[in-house]
Amino acid sequence: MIGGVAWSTLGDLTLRHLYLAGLPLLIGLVLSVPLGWLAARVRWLGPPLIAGTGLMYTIPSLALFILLPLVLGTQVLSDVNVLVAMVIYTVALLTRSVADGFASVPAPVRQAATAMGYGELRRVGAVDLPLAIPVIAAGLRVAAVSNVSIVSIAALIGVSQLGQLFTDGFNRNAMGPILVGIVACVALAVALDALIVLVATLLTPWSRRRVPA
Amino acid sequence: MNQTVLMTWEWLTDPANWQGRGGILAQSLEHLRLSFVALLVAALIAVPTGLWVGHTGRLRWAAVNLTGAVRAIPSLGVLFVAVLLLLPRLRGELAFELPALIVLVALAVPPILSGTYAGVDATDPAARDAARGVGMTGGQVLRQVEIPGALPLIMSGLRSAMLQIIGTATIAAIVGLGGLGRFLIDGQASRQYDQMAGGAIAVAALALLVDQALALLQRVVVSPGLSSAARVR
Amino acid sequence: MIRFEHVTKRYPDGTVAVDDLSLAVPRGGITVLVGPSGCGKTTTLRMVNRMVEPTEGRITIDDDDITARPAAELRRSIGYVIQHAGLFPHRTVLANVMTVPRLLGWDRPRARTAAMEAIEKVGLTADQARRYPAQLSGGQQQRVGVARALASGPDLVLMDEPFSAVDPLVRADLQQEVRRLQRDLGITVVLVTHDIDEALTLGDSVAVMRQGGHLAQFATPADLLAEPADDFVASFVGKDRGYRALGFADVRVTPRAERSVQVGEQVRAGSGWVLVTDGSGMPLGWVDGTGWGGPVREDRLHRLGAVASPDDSARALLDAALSSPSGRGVVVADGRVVGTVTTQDVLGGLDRRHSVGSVGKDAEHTVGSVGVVEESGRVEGDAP
Amino acid sequence: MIRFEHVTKRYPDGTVAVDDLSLAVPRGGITVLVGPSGCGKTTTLRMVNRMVEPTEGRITIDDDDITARPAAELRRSIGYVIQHAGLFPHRTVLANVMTVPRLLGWDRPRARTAAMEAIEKVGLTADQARRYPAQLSGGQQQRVGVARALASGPDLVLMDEPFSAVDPLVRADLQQEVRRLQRDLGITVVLVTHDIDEALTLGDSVAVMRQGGHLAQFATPADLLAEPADDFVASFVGKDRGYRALGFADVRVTPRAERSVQVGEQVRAGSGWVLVTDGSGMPLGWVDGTGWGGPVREDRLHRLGAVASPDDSARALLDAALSSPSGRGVVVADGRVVGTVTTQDVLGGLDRRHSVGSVGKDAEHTVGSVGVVEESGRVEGDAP
Amino acid sequence: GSGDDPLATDAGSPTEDGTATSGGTGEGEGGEVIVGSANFPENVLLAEIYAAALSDAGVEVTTRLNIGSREAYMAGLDDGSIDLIPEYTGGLATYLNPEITVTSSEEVLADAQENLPEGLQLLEISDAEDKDSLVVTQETADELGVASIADLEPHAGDLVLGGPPEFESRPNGVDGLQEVYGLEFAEFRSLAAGSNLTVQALRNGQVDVANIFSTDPAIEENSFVVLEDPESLFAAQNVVPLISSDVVNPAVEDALNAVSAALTTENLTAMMVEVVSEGQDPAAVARTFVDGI
Ligand SMILES: Nc1ncnc2c1ncn2[C@@H]1O[C@H](COP(=O)(O)OP(=O)(O)OP(=O)(O)O)[C@@H](O)[C@H]1O
Ligand SMILES: Nc1ncnc2c1ncn2[C@@H]1O[C@H](COP(=O)(O)OP(=O)(O)OP(=O)(O)O)[C@@H](O)[C@H]1O
Ligand SMILES: [Mg+2]
Ligand SMILES: [Mg+2]
Repeated sequence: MIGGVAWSTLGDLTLRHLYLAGLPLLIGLVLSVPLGWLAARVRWLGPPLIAGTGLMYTIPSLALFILLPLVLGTQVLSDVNVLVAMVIYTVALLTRSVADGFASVPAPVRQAATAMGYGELRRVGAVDLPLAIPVIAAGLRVAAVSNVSIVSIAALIGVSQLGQLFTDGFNRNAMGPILVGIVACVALAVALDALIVLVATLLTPWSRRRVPA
Repeated sequence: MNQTVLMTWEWLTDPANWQGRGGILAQSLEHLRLSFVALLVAALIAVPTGLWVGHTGRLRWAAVNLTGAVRAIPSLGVLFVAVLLLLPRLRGELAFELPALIVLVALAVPPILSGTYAGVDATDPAARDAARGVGMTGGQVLRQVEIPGALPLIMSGLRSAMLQIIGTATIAAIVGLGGLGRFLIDGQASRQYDQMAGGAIAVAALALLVDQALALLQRVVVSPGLSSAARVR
Repeated sequence: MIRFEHVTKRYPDGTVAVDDLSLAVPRGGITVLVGPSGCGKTTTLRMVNRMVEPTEGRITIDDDDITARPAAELRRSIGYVIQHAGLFPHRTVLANVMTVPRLLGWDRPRARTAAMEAIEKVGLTADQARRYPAQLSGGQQQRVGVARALASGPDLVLMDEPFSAVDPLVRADLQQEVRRLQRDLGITVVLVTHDIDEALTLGDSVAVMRQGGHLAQFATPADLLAEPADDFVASFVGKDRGYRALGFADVRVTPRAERSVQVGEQVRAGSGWVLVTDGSGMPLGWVDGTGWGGPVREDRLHRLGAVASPDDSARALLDAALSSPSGRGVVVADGRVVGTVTTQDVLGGLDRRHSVGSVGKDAEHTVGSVGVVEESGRVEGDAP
Repeated sequence: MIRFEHVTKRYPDGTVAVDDLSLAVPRGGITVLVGPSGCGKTTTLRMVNRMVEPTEGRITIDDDDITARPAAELRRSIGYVIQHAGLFPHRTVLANVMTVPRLLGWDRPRARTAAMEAIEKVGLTADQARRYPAQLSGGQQQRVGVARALASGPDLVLMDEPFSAVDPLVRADLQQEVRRLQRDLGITVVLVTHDIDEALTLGDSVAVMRQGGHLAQFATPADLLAEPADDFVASFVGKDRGYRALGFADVRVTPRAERSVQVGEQVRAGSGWVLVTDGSGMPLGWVDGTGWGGPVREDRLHRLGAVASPDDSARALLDAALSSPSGRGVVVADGRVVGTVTTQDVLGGLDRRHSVGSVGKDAEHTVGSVGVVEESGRVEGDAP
Repeated sequence: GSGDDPLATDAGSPTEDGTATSGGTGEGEGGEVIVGSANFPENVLLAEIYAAALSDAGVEVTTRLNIGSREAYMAGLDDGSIDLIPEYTGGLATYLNPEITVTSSEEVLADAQENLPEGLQLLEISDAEDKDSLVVTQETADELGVASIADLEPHAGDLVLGGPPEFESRPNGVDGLQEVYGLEFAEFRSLAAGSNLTVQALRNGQVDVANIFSTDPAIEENSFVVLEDPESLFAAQNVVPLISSDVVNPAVEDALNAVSAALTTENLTAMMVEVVSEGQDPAAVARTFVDGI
């Protein structure tokens, strides 16, 4: 027990939280890459696409959680609602980052690749995307932290995760569970953040040692 | 689903829902009031801190990591902690409003802070060097070069903070405050989807409106020399 | 080899970057496109590998229209080097250089072998091949860029201001390297620069372009200096035109024998400037024996001035004479003094053919040392 | 005016950027600090306005220790121009230039007037004064940087590679502009560059620095070319040293009278190269009358070659002769031909004084045209 | 099914959760029962009790707690998100039939049973009663001299009523108060974060009259005065399992009926003190209770 919360409960809730915040992060990333690429690539499409996806971020999460079943035809208590909502927020945040990431690829490098005989798609995969990783990772970090925070609101609609400790603690006038929940949320966010940093570092070995030997 | 859209449209276009004490207009104003107070308080905390960090380059590491951690704090949890702590200690409206403000300020500080120090950072090093070189004191460099140079990023920090505030201010309704969140919370409790969807749309629209207003403000306060449009010769 | 036929490029915003260009770039050797900023050099170069598509006109390589093949395929057959090298920062040097061979579908070992060869050719080590570009100096990066362009053994290499981002000493090195590679491999190089000195140093033939994408003159460096087609070319070629043209003139001047002393030996007062050498005949400096006499001490030495070798150009010989305190330029072969030349010797050597001014003209047949300049001189083009 | 006394700068990380530097920068004229990248030029310059504080030693301006005044006050009294100008992007050109006057507490109208004057001085218009820096070209921005440094009328202006970011043609313009301003205003300019040509073109005296913050030589450009202090300076000064030294040598050569014809007039075959002028005596070109005769037509004209004026340096006169197809360089005064010179004439003119090689030495007293070089030549310093 | 969900854990652990997407859990899983609860502590406790009892009976159980208001969890029952929830007869009856007029336990039960949607059924009701109530602080009661809801009539215009948001729109909420007692409060303050918020708001004076449950231990703790309901606006509220017919089988029925038989208002109130006032884990309290049946 910690702060009136059983360790096993805390563990379960943390796993649930991770699942609800993390899976959408991955799906969102996969969706944002083509969207961001389009935004960076097609000049006239860029601003409306980024503004449009950004707009989705202004929809209050509580409303999205509750209204999605009407749109999707899912069960009202289904995790899918939360997952889809979080995917939407992830895409809203990440599309701009991905576009910025692609824009950050030095033009000479892109031109050199083209001049070497890469086709467009092949070049995106072999050159543009790897080079955009640092910027995309930065966006992903913000999205991860924000997801962890937003998911806890789903406690208000009975989808259990760490946020449940807030409602539970509050109802019972007990500060313990709420604080445990907050700490667990922050810890989870920090861990996710560190994981992203780690993966990004592993994926970009070239940016590690700059000093000529 | 089609029906929900229709009902939402009807709810939104029904003049009765716009007027009166609990109407969309009144709640929008209340929402704005709370949001602007939060933004102001957050700016008062974050802008000076960010300027200091950016100008001196000190505690940069702390600022970066702290803002990251603060971003991770869940709003709902903070709200409940604040309510539990403050409700018994405060009287009247403030007992509800202060917890909500704490949440919103905590939410708004990181983007404003990082916008501010990144802005100061982004000041052309050559311009900063030249400023010292022509004999400006530290304070003059800050006021005459770094702050004007940082304004675009400070403004975008404020804008992104405001977007988040307006979206999150809806949870103030949980503790009984007004604002557009009322439509969400009350709509949820009574399963009135038209009201909920209408409320959500109103919040998004309000966020956009305020963002546009801030964009306008940005255009006024930021020197035209700094906007990329000026680059066209 | 590459033929531009009435090629025009108009960008979507209406800018005419290249205007009715007709030009035949000879096979072999280095052809340089030079001109002020924005005159359309890059555009011209990039039309060759279809990075830019012409609005009008036709470009052929070895009489094949370049649009006959898919662009990506065409590009794989042409080397391309740009400023800052445009290396892939996320790949090691070796992987960078392996790019084109892999794109051509070569298997890994073969691509690797070819890449390692190219890396050695440009003077980099196997250790450096394992590094990332950021771990190399600017000059080394530029070498990698060259290696990458050469790895698959293309006949034709395009270079867009490849040396303009490196410092002057490194640049001189790289220029020599490119010159050597071009000779050794027998490839054709088309190089863009805005630096007329670079153009004159490197080019077997030089196309001077003018604002608006016009070809102002296409000629050998010697011709450009001796006979600029118009005021624009004359002013672009810059001052000291006459002097620089001497760089393309070789004169047969027989150095006069020069008496020399060694450190410690006596010089008589009134003997004028006396050359001092070491035991092996290597020149050390001059002593001024005009109003002074005595044993030669190190601290009495005046600097040598520039030193020339017997088969240097008139420019180097003249400079040796001009920079020598005695007025006699030291000529050295294999590190030993073979004699001295005066300015009169050098200029007289030139005067024997017509006149100094036409040096460039007469020297024409001795220029373009490698690669037959198929169609140099003024060609069909829009030069006046 | 500025005196460095055993000044050393060691950065916190241990780098010794300037090592025991002693140097006296003369009042008036342009003193150039030149040297390879990282040799400590910028550090040296910035110690003058206390942007960098020396670790050891003392710096005085007009015998006042610079640490006697608050740094900001000192800086307001010294103009400062840097690469890329370092303009304040959020302020109009006018506001940028008004910066120092305002810092000095001048009222707005006075600051404005001073700024507008400075803006005009550097050749910008009132219209451009209203723009933001981003709306100007690189060269114009650099002019604004100069105007900003001049606005409050300082005696001393420091410039750190002010021209290295602009293209060669603009750079030549700006160099002339700075030269003119320095003369007109009688100010002292200390300029940092890594370009030896710029140093030789602009400097009344040149301090060559070497890696590790050592002063290698402090001398006039002519001396640097004629008598480099050591191998480092000799190689840094670069090739064509002898030829370039001619630029600082003035010779009295009397041009020989040259027969000229006008377009339409007859040239007899066998008359050799004949100069063609227009009615007013302005030279148009040469016709080759060696194997041809007949009426001169425009299309028979060969280009003139470089044209010199009677009081040009030996370098210009020699180049005129070298670049002329006839071997006779055209000398023009007030737009009219006054005669021609041959290479022999020019070099002979030099030979009359000692020898060609010592031109620089002899010419010493004729150099440093403006501003009395108080302490030029080799000064107390750490040159070997 | 939940088998694919890596995060679904075995029955028995108190707050674990089922799968996200299981549609109609009963059929696929051979008797797995998802127990839901509304978002107030007593209901959570009851759900835990049901879960513990079912688990003892060998039924596979998962819980989904704090779903929200009745409006919310009824939708969940309807679409199969949950199978079972602790209900209250009166509230359910009023929800199903806003026009209801009867108030006694039996009549209410009968009415509710009659209007139940297809596929849902009520098992045996317990003696434990917990109804909506209006409470005021002792000071307010003394000052205004009120003991029953009807006494509020002259003062309502000056008073702020607080309660969960759904109270505002329910027939036996704000509307009922107006219709039955003619009460027109100055303001209704909608307090969505659970009854504790309402209690705190009442105690602290942000609201003057509060809608809380009669079993709430806070009433005793704070010496709140429960106003009488002479017109029986708030119907009888016996705790009863509301269950999806799909998952009903003898084992389930027996286990839940046993719980209903053991539950009384007294032991429920006592357990609520443990949970709310003493801050004990509802699951643990439920376990102790079920073990004692
Ligand atoms: N994509 C483009 N769209 C519109 N105009 C262009 C484009 N690329 C180049 N230009 C214009 O075409 C002209 C020629 O450009 P190009 O890059 O070929 O010149 P350049 O000689 O290589 O110049 P530089 O020395 O500056 O590299 C310039 O005026 C340039 O502004
Ligand atoms: N702030 C600093 N901290 C540590 N080392 C420095 C600092 N500034 C300069 N240096 C080092 O001091 C040396 C001299 O630097 P300085 O900038 O004066 O050279 P420079 O001659 O102006 O070079 P450049 O031509 O590249 O501008 C260099 O080795 C440089 O790396
Ligand atoms: Mg170019
Ligand atoms: Mg420097």
